[in-house]
Amino acid sequence: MSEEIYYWQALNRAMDTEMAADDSIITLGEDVGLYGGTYRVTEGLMAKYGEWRVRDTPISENSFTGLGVGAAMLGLRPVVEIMTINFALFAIDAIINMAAKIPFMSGGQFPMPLTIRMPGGVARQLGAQHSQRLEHTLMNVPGLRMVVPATPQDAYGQLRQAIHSDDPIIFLEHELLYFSKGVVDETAVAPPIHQAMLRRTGRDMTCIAYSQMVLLALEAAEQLASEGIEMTVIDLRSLSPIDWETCVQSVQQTHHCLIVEEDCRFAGAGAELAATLQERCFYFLDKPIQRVAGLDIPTPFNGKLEAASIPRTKDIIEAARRLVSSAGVQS
Amino acid sequence: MSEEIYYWQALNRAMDTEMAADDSIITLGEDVGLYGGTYRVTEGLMAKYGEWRVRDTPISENSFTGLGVGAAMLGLRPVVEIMTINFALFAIDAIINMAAKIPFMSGGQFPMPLTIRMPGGVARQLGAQHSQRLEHTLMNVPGLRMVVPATPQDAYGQLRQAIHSDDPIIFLEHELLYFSKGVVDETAVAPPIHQAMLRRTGRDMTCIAYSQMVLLALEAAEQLASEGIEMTVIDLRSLSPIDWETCVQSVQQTHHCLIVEEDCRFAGAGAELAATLQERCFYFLDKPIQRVAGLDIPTPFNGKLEAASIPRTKDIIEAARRLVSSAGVQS
Amino acid sequence: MDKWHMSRMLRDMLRARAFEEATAQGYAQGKIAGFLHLYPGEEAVAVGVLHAAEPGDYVVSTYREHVHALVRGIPAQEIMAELHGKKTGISKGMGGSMHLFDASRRFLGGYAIVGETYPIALGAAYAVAYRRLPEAVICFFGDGAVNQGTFHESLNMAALWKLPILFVCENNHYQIGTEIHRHSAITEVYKRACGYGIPAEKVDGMDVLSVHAAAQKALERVRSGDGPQFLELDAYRANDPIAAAIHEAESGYPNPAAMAAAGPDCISLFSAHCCREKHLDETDIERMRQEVQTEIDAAVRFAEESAEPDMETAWSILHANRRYETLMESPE
Amino acid sequence: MDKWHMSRMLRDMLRARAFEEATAQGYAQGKIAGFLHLYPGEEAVAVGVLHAAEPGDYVVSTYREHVHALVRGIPAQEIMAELHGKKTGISKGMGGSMHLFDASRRFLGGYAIVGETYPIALGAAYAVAYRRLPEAVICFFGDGAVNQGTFHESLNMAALWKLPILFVCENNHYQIGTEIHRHSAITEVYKRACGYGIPAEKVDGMDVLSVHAAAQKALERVRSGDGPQFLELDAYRANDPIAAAIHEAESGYPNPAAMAAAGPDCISLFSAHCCREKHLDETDIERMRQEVQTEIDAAVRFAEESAEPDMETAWSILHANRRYETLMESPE
Ligand SMILES: Cc1ncc(C[n+]2csc(CCOP(=O)(O)OP(=O)(O)O)c2C)c(N)n1
Ligand SMILES: Cc1ncc(C[n+]2csc(CCOP(=O)(O)OP(=O)(O)O)c2C)c(N)n1
Ligand SMILES: [Mg+2]
Ligand SMILES: [Mg+2]
Repeated sequence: MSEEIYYWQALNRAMDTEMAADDSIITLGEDVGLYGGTYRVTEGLMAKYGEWRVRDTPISENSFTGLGVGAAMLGLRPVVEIMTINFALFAIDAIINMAAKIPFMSGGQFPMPLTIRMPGGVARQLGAQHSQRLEHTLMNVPGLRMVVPATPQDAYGQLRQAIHSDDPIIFLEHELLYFSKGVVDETAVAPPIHQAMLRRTGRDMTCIAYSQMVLLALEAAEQLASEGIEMTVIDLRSLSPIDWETCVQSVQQTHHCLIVEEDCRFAGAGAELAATLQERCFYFLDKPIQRVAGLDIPTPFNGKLEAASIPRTKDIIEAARRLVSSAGVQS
Repeated sequence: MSEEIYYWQALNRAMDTEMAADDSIITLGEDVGLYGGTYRVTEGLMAKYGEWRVRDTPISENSFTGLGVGAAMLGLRPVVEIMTINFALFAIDAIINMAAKIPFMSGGQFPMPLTIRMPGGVARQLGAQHSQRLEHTLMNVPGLRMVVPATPQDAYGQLRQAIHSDDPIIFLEHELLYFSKGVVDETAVAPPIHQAMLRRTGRDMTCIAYSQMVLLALEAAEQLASEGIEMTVIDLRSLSPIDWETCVQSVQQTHHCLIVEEDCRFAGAGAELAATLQERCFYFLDKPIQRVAGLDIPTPFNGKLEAASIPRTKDIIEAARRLVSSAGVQS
Repeated sequence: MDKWHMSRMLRDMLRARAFEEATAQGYAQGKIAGFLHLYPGEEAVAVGVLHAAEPGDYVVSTYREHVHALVRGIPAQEIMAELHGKKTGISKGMGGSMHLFDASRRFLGGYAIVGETYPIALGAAYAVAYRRLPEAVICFFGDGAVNQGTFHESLNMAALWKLPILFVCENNHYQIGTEIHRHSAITEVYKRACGYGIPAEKVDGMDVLSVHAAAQKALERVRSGDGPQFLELDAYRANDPIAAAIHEAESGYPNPAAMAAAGPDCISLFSAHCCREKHLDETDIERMRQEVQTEIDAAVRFAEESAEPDMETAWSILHANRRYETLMESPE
Repeated sequence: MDKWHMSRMLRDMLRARAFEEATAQGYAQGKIAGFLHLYPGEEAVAVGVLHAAEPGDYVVSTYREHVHALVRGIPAQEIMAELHGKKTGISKGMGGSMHLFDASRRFLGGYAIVGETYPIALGAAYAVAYRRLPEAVICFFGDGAVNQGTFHESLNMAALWKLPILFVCENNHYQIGTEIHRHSAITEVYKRACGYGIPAEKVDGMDVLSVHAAAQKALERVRSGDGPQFLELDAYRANDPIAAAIHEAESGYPNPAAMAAAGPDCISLFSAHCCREKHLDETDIERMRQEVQTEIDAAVRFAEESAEPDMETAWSILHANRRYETLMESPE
């Protein structure tokens, strides 16, 4: 049952499994059909399910995302693919003011079984306009939920769960993850969709990360372990809601917390993590919570500058060393 | 020279003064011309400066905001009015991906002397779609700056400064402030545009607020003073960049910090404040930094629920009392 | 059209007018708050179009939707209670004037952000077309709303996939204070449909019978798979003293007195027609007026006497859809 | 058109092709990274339109803009250096392939988000019209881009205020992998302009002379205050072995072999024309080819040998506009 496959393949299988089981599931977006999806996620689905269930759209992000909202009101379970999160800036009204608010404004009359899939983050030299991270924006929207799978297994499990949910869910992928590999057991019972996972436990400090940054955090943890620093790595898996219990428990044990995010630091996703955790773990913390985050600069095109504008494994390692070193502690 | 006027009048005078001095300043938006602006800010300007400088637009937020961007590239200094921040969701691509990034992506060739004015926040029973707060979203955009005047004097001074700036600036007003009154001295030298101001000083705790919430914080401070709790109130005046020095200095003196924001708490503007201040003031804090913020719920239409969904003066007072009380301190 | 239908239509027009008059009054008394967008003068549009609709059809509307909701069949008291923010309102007091929804009557909502009705209608029609049902989606919008980008995007997709949508433009010539020739390069709105190959027609929106006939024809085409259709209904704010006073309340709109030149009010027009054709006489109409006033008065009482929702209700509505889901804790 | 002009146009077409071939090579060698959108096959469009432009005109383009930039006069080496992310690039290595800008040549940028070119052009044209200058703004976009809402919004405003814009649709029949009849309800793109009353014309985009003539006529109208004009240029990706190989690299696009049916390549067409008319002969053309190749080779060397920018440069660019402003500390 378990097999090593790509992240995109895991998503593709989740789509296929769900679509085979329920004909109210449709998917739409630019090039999801004939061409099979920019990152191959919808490969083969149009041939199997026809063009009404797998719909290639014009470049009209606001309206085709809104189409998903309207179709969900009639009981379909649309999976809208926005080619990349950068284009979601055009669809932000449909997401924030329609999908997230209709269930509430209608007094609960209209559930919103809508999944919006899109990759976010900095890929490789796509320039400032194509390097958007938008998680902080979508976290701040009550009524919306957001998951951020880092592994093929989670991609598979969480996509199936998202499709089953009657709430609108942002399913945030990452361009650099599509071609990462991992074992996927399709028969495994998936953990609850918003539960965080301890990917590694270590007594000295807690590192909280999500999506692509989890891989870097784990790499850093290896290296740190060889230096004698034992770092717990929490993969959030979900940014809205956040599984605070898992985070709080760990930080209360390790007394040190490092947050790693690709989002720009200023008002990024990590800000909420730090703000709430300092509140809930204040008396357990030996040092202030630290953030390793993207620089507050539009992403430079030049490859070296681009790489330096978001966290690298070495940035995590250095921050971790500083955090657990005895230097710098006052009073 | 000093005169008590409405907030909207202060904005109107700032516009008039600047437009009279520099014919590269234009303003545009829905009903800014003939009708004089939804909140009267552009009253009288069309008659004085003509329709090319004061332009009524169709309901096309994305493109008329983008128009401002293009015109700024040719050296005009457009002041775009978006009728309310709720409609800025349509213009978010023009703001985030165009205005904020063009100066950088062009290697500095194109300055962006663009001001985008709009009121945000919860007014009175306008329903969930018309109660957007978007500050966190715009804070996270490098290349963009954002000011949040709370008084007529600041409205006057900061609008003039924003128009003079060659960076794109979000000028965030508040629907409930337009008809607040205050003394405006047009000849006074304005403090630097992003400088925070101590509106009141007190030894016991620091309250940081912005826009409409400053008025509530000051009201709370009065009441608290009568109970013997002396609260410093910092009016941020700017959300991007944030004047950290002013905040840090105060918190290091009072050892207690309360942040008040109308934004939804989860991933709101206050998260960044708490995250950075815990980092910079950790060893000075007696208690965790607290946030008083909007509830994480779409704004209910019902008036009482609406009022309860955002901070009220009494919420600030209660949070302040809890913060400075000796109870609850562990270890 | 027979007498029975005519009198039903006239009754709905009178109900609509009485409802909005009561609304304006409640607003003046401070019992209704928020933005209030009223309909007097345009009743022939809602009544003409919605009397041509089937129960299986879907309706999508804007913030100016009280009358669409009423004519669609939502009880006046549930709309009025919603306007008062009460728990008995159709949206439990969470939506308000600009956000009326009714799942059972296929009323897909009032939307306060100009331009949102198109994608909602598009999605509903997509679902209908996918299921091959003989249902239509009616999408209302104003003349100012056609300049929003979603208009263009949605009309293109609707035409491309031949979706069952009737696009209905209520052209009252104003976008708040901006007259149509100052917001649109082309003031004959129906011509906008040419860019998508959508059949379009301009109809006198003050004449309920013309509206009804045009809507019926267009809806038949929509239901029989001919793809989207487009109607521009030329309408005016009421040339009627009470309606005029109502509109005065709504800031920014042109002085209704100036609108007088536009011609007689749609209700007087239709009443006169019914009398001329001897379907009804003045007494019948007066009786109708009294009946609908009784209904609306009761609705206002109901709204005023209803309880307000509490915060727990609000939270439970927000989380209603999570009922069967495990979000974080593993099931034991 | 005289011999001199013809040969300048042919030379620019050859430069363009050579430039993109070199770009594709650099990409294959891993020296250029990111998304790369190439132009071979469509040279007649850029050359025809931009040779009709004046130095005072403004140009707004998309992510497929290398050739627009080159023909507009930005030195090949500065474009190539930008594609390599070097400090000597036209945008100092901060923009890259999809974001070429040149203030001095009034090149208002390449935009990577489909639909952004319209509002930029709108704003530039607004500034020109306000200042009553006899300048035009040329706005390029693809056939897929016409379905973005900004198209509609911007065309309406451009027509409403009679702004000096030449809208140029490069119709290559594809939006990545989606053919035009699958993304647009109306496949004759120029007909989209009818909804705004903008004069529009469809021209053979493979014939540089027709393009040039049409653009010249349209630009004259634009500059003389007739308001916006619209050109649809029917073009195809190159039916040319090297160009074909280049397009293979760009994922998602149709197999160029399938495009062969579209007819001969625009460069062969124009070369043949020049020879037939005896403006040039094969030897002239071969010499030209060698000259432009020398230029492009030098550009590649320049790019490869240039230094990379550092982070300090990046920060200083970000803050360049704050030079004269006091942000926080009061001046002493
Ligand atoms: C996106 C957006 N922009 C602006 C507004 C503010 N607004 C409310 S109604 C209105 C005018 C709409 O005019 P029209 O579509 O003609 O409808 P009418 O009100 O005349 O029925 C405007 C601009 C809004 N609600 N949404
Ligand atoms: C808003 C937006 N959506 C999607 C994309 C991804 N994308 C890049 S090019 C392209 C196709 C554009 O087609 P067309 O306008 O015909 O131009 P062409 O590439 O054929 O020259 C798409 C969908 C984008 N860049 N921006
Ligand atoms: Mg109107
Ligand atoms: Mg194309």
